[in-house]
Amino acid sequence: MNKPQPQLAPPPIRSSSRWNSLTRSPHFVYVLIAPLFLILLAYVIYPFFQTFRQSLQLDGGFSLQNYSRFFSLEHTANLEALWTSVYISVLSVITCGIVGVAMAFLLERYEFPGRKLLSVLVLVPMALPPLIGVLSFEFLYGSSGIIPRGLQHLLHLDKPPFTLKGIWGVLVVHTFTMYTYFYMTASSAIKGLDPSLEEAAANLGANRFTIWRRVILPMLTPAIVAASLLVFMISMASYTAPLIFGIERTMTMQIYLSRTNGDLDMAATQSTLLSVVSILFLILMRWYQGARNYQNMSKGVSVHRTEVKSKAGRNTAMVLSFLGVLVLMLPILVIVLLAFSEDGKWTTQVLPPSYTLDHFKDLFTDSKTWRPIANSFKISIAATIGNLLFGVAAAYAIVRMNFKGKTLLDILIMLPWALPGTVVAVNLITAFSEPNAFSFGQVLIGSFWILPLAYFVRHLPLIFRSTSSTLMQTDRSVEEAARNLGASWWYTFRRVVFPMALSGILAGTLLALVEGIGEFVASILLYTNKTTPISVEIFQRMYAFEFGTACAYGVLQIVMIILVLYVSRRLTGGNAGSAI
Amino acid sequence: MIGVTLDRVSKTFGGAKGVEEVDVHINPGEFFTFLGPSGCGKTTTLRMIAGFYYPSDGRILFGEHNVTNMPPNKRNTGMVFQNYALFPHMTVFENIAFGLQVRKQGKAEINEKVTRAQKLVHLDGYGQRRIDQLSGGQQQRVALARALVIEPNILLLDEPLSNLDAKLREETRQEIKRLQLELGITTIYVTHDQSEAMSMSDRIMVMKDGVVQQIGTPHEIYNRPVNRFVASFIGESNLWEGTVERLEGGMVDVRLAPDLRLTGLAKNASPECKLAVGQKVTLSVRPEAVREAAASERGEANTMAVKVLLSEFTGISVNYMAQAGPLSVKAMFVGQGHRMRERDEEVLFTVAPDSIYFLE
Amino acid sequence: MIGVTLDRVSKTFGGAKGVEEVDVHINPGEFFTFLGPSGCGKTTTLRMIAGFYYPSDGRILFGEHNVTNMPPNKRNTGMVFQNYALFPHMTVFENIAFGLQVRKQGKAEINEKVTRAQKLVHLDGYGQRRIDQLSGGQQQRVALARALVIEPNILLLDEPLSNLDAKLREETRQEIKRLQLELGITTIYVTHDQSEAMSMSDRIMVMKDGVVQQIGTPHEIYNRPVNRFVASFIGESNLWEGTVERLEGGMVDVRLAPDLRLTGLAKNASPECKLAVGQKVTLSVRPEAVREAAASERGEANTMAVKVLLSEFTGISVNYMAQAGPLSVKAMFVGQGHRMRERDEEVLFTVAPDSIYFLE
Amino acid sequence: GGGDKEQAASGEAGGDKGSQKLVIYTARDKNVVEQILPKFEEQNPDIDVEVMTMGAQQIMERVRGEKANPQADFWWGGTQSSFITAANEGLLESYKPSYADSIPAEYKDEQDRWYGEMLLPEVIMYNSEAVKKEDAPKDWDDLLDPKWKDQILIRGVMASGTMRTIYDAMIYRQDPANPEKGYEWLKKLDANTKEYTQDPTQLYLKLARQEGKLSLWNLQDILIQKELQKQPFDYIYPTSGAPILVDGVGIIKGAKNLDAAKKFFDFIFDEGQLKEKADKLFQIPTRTDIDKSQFPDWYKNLDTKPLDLDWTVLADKEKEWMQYWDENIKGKGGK
Ligand SMILES: Nc1ncnc2c1ncn2[C@@H]1O[C@H](COP(=O)(O)OP(=O)(O)OP(=O)(O)O)[C@@H](O)[C@H]1O
Ligand SMILES: Nc1ncnc2c1ncn2[C@@H]1O[C@H](COP(=O)(O)OP(=O)(O)OP(=O)(O)O)[C@@H](O)[C@H]1O
Ligand SMILES: [Mg+2]
Ligand SMILES: [Mg+2]
Repeated sequence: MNKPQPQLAPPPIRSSSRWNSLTRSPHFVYVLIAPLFLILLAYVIYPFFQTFRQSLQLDGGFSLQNYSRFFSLEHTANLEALWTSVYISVLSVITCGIVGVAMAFLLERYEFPGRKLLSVLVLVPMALPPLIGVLSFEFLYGSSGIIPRGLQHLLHLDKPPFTLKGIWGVLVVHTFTMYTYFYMTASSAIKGLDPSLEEAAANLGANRFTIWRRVILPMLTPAIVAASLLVFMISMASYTAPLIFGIERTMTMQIYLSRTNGDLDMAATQSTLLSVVSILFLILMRWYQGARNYQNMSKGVSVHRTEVKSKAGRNTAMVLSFLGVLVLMLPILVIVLLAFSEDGKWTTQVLPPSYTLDHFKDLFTDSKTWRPIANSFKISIAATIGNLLFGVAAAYAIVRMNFKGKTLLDILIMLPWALPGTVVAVNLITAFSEPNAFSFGQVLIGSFWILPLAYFVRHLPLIFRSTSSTLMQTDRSVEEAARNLGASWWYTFRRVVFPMALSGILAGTLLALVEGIGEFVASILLYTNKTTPISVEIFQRMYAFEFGTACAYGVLQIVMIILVLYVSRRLTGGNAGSAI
Repeated sequence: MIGVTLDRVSKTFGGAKGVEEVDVHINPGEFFTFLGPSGCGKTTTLRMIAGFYYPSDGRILFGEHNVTNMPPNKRNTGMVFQNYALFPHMTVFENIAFGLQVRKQGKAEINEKVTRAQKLVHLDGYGQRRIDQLSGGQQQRVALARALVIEPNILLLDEPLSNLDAKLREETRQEIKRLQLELGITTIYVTHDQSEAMSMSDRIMVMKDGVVQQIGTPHEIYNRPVNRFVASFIGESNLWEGTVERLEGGMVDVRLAPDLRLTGLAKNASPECKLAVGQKVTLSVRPEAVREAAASERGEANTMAVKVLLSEFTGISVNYMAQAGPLSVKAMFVGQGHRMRERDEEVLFTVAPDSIYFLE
Repeated sequence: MIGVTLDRVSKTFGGAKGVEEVDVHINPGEFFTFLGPSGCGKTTTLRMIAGFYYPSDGRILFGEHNVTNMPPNKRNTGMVFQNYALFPHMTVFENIAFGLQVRKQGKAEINEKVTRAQKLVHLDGYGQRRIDQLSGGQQQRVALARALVIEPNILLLDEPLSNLDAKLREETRQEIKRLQLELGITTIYVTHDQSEAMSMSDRIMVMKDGVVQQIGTPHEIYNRPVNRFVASFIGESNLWEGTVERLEGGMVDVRLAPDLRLTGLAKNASPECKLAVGQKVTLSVRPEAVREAAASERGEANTMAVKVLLSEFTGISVNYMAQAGPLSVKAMFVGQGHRMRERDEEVLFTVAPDSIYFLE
Repeated sequence: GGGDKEQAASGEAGGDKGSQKLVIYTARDKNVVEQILPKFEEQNPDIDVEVMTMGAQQIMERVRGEKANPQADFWWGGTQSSFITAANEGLLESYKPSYADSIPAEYKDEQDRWYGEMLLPEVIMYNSEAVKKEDAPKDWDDLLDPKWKDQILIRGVMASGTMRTIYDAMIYRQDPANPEKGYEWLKKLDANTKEYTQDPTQLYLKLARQEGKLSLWNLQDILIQKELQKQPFDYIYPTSGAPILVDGVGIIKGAKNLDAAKKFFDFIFDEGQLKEKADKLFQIPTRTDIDKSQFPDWYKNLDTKPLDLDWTVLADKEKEWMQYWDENIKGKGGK
């Protein structure tokens, strides 16, 4: 296709064939995006349609009665739950946003010794194993937790000075476990930000604060919107954290109750409304984001970032990021502590009184220990590869192509994320327990492939979101330049689009991979003995009250994830594809 | 060699109009320039030729072939973008080599061609620099080298020299011209520099607000503009309004003010201008056509006494803004022979009849 | 009004040098221009003044005040960036209003000022446009308006007009000049357009490879360049080497070729050039100082017969590249009076003694 | 798939022997499974057993989802109410074992779709390090004593079938016809409750760490914690009697290995097994035809006095009562 042309020959124009006239039609784009919709049809619409249909069905007929039951003012539990879920989610978005963006800023904007290490460690809370992870907050901040008890002893108080309870508890847990969405997307956006914009603002007299408020934050909008959507929806679907801190009136709890009571119609209605709220939030965010342009518009490539930085600022950044990372790592450290302490011995003391290596001995002498770890990695990698292909393609389509139905595409991608994991898993079980076209005539249930599929569906938005926010930032004329130089679409994608969006793609990939390694809610409903993932293994050890061993297992998981993070950082040279 | 035809091409952006009914045939191997004020639609037109915008209306042909919907990478055009559009994640070398790599040329060949291109834009030794370590002008030169090195059929240059100094611009201009002649590349050039356009182009298209005003050789455009806009846009021009008083023997007398009458040649009239006694016409006189008259010439035909309002030395010339009764007169004197006048001095100016041009 | 002093300022980037020992005092209210080839360090110097780079060495003073380490937002400078650096997420209006909002001005006042600034750069009605809906030149104008509207103490303009057409550039130039005079703003201007530099500047600093070559008024720089680089960089110049043959009565005879001798005035020599018989010197002659001689003048002093190599019509002038024995001669003829010659024709050129300048 | 090699390597599938398979979903914990399974496999070497451990609710979800193509054969362990729900949804297969008659009617399904395997008396639990046996509350009503304010920890009620049953029983105990009295009682209990914990693990951890001193919990788990995990827990059997829950088993409808499932069914109700489970796992069997004297001491000394409850009323009212509790009582008792 790209053979060198004799210089004086006419341009290499093939006579038009039917194929050519097809590819040149303005509607050809629909052919290109069709595979995306097909995948969504197979793995989102088809499995989830049942839920929505069920919510509208009553005794075989079509009825809105479930909805009127939901909104009836007699029993306000549902409405209260909805309200609680929404406001917890909004608050979570805010707290996660503050922590995530602040950490991204400290670690991206200042160069100081140890920065590289910290920027790996800051991602580690993402690796918090789901079941023991939440417990570690109790051990830290609960009324018998290390910090309240420590303070009590230190200050000789009768009672612990504070304990983590209620909404605050939920917010703390959400913040600690979800800020990484903000951190990841924001740090890749900060890397890609045109430094000359800050210079321009400074030159016009804006101080640091104003620059942040008026230039940097607005320019991070795509990244912040992406993370907000992820955090909002996952908070809406959050189950354990509210439960632990006694906020039981949440949507997820209502769904759980309806399901235990066998009231499946109501559960479907509640699930539908949960996703409707999430989708409304999505539409709101899309509208907000769509009002402005975030593409770097500068002529040429801006010179390297402003070097004028005060020593004091640098040192403050160093101290702050060190403290920040330490605080964020505390829950992890507690798990490590528990993994080394004897079960049942730690009662009224501030710290565990006796330590042991037994839990690790158990693990390392048990030949089956590594099976779940290998399983989790296998499943997660398989799912992440799928997410990568799909997410990048979808992000490219939404940001760069012109077609109708973008919002629909976006909604469909987000849908599985907006629903509680149980609902997703149950839908998949229902859809794939019998052979059908979308499962290539296989029974997926009970096979290895149902788990990667579930992870794929559940983590659909991760790579998609972070990639599209990075793409939104990069100047599309660079792509045009490549095309102009004769590069085919695929070549352009490989040599230009991909490297320039790499930081966002990588952020999403890591999120998806790590989420996959920790996934529990869907796994427990889909695993088989041959495909037991780490999280289920940990659950079973907890279920057998081998708490210390469960923690040791958690530590193993964390170590593996740190290795993944470290290796990925090495492979991409730290600041992968900083486009500017 | 291949020609480019824009067949009544229009482009609108939502409501806003970009360009309207551009209809032009660019000959194979021609050096064709788009000229017009900022925002008149030059880039838009160029981008349609490159294939980044679909025309809202009309067709684009390369030779006989309709390329209106052909994807950009099939067009074999080389473009210098107004904003450069360099690949920020590649070095200078990689940027320039990109198009050659796409064409699957051999490593040695690429190396050699890129090195040559780097030399051409005076960037030898910068191959391994990152793009963000270059000055603005250096970036522009990378963009230029990147487009030239692939030796395309059609070269689209969107203000490719705007950030270069005169010396370098001159050299690069000659280089572009040489390549164009040697390889028979059809070149479409966007510039805001009229003199550049004049000296390089085979033909020029003057646009305004998305509408084509005139297409012609530099001589035609300069000496026979079709309307006031072209006259004033291409170089400086004095535009004076007056009434035809006499029309005789190919000579036209026009009264500009009660005590000021100029005589010109009837053949120097734009096609749209009908000369007739009593008719209002516009006279266009280039500042450099205004000469200083000796004191002895006072009162002679086409001579006027003016008062200097502003004088300015530009190096090669002295420019005046002056007042002759109700008329404001721009004049330009080149060379050493002229004593520079100060504000409020009185001078005698004269205009040769054959340097007066009549517009509607 | 405030002056700017660069006190032996240097800047290196890692190994690469940006600028070296720039030592200059810019007077309060002065219009000062940095001129030099692409990559010579103009932007780097400007960025140090704005506060985006720390000098590797030396100090920067505003008035008496050492600002070397002052953060950029405290400096009250207004800068037009070479790459515009517009805020892509804001509209045209918001971009221009930014500096005023930072200065906490009232809403009505901001509205009024921004509207005025928009008008000034001919963007009235574009207030609500997004930046990505503007043409390149329109973007540049927004950048300009944004810097001008805050009426800073010091205006730093990095090629602010490079993407505008001549008409608009002219107007904008006058507007900048007017603002500068009215408000007494100290203006530092970077341009690659020599004639622009000449016509606007109070003084010009010529740089090359990060080193200052000459600082002086446009006249000085043009007519008394200190070295070959300045002579050839500022406008076109013929640079001929020869040997002094005679030095008498303020007149210098220089032999350029066995059959070619030119006579000039001894006072027209650069400070660094010592005239003495037998000394090798370089003669600098501006193309526009070359005149056509009548046939009758053949053989007279300073007259030479040349063969045309290249002729070019630029609108206001006809330019020649010609050959006189071993010398290549550039000449420029302005105005109607000249008949354009073709390649290989022979012409007689002459150079007035007082337009010959001697360089080392 | 990537799983095939594994199968062969681990030798778990062993399909080539032509042997049977048996897939069990269980909510029993690992100790129980590891206790019983090897024995079953010893007896039935040709049956290849695969056990998947998960929560009762998760079993329910799985079985429901897989209805069209069941993956499991046997459901081992779950509350009476979840078995009733599952049976009503048509998820369970009828199977009448030979000893069916020795199990009282209230501990089994009339259509034989599930059978109670063991009984779980719900009793008062306390931290034996923090509270002396003689100080501990003796009966349900003692829990309302203000001296226990903020000393009671309760496993999250709504999410736990066990807890819901206890709470329903408390209402029923006051007056099944007029729940208001029961609500009053629960309100007072709520006033003394410090916290509702998310899951059993939390409950044990917090109780061990003396965040609270009392709880309500089932006898078997208390004993397991006390004896096997050496936790400082003990129990009081309320004098007025305890609600006794049934933990059941069932065969899944459409089970692919029906024979093996039936074998397993019979196996766990085997007399020897029941004794051993009582011995090692503190289980109280539902079968009434076994001589009590062969059982361990803890069981011999236990007087499993049930509260007098009508389970149909309970099942009927549960949703209404619990919803009321959730909306109007929970967390509001202190005010
Ligand atoms: N970050 C950097 N790292 C290394 N070299 C740099 C860097 N920035 C600029 N330079 C080099 O410093 C020199 C001066 O650059 P500067 O931008 O000041 O040039 P300039 O005079 O503004 O040129 P132009 O007219 O092309 O804009 C150039 O050769 C450039 O390549
Ligand atoms: N995406 C867009 N949406 C709306 N209007 C646009 C868009 N792009 C360009 N325009 C408008 O179309 C007109 C033509 O733009 P174009 O870029 O072709 O101008 P130009 O001739 O290249 O000007 P310049 O010399 O300033 O680069 C301008 O008025 C511009 O504002
Ligand atoms: Mg343009
Ligand atoms: Mg520059």
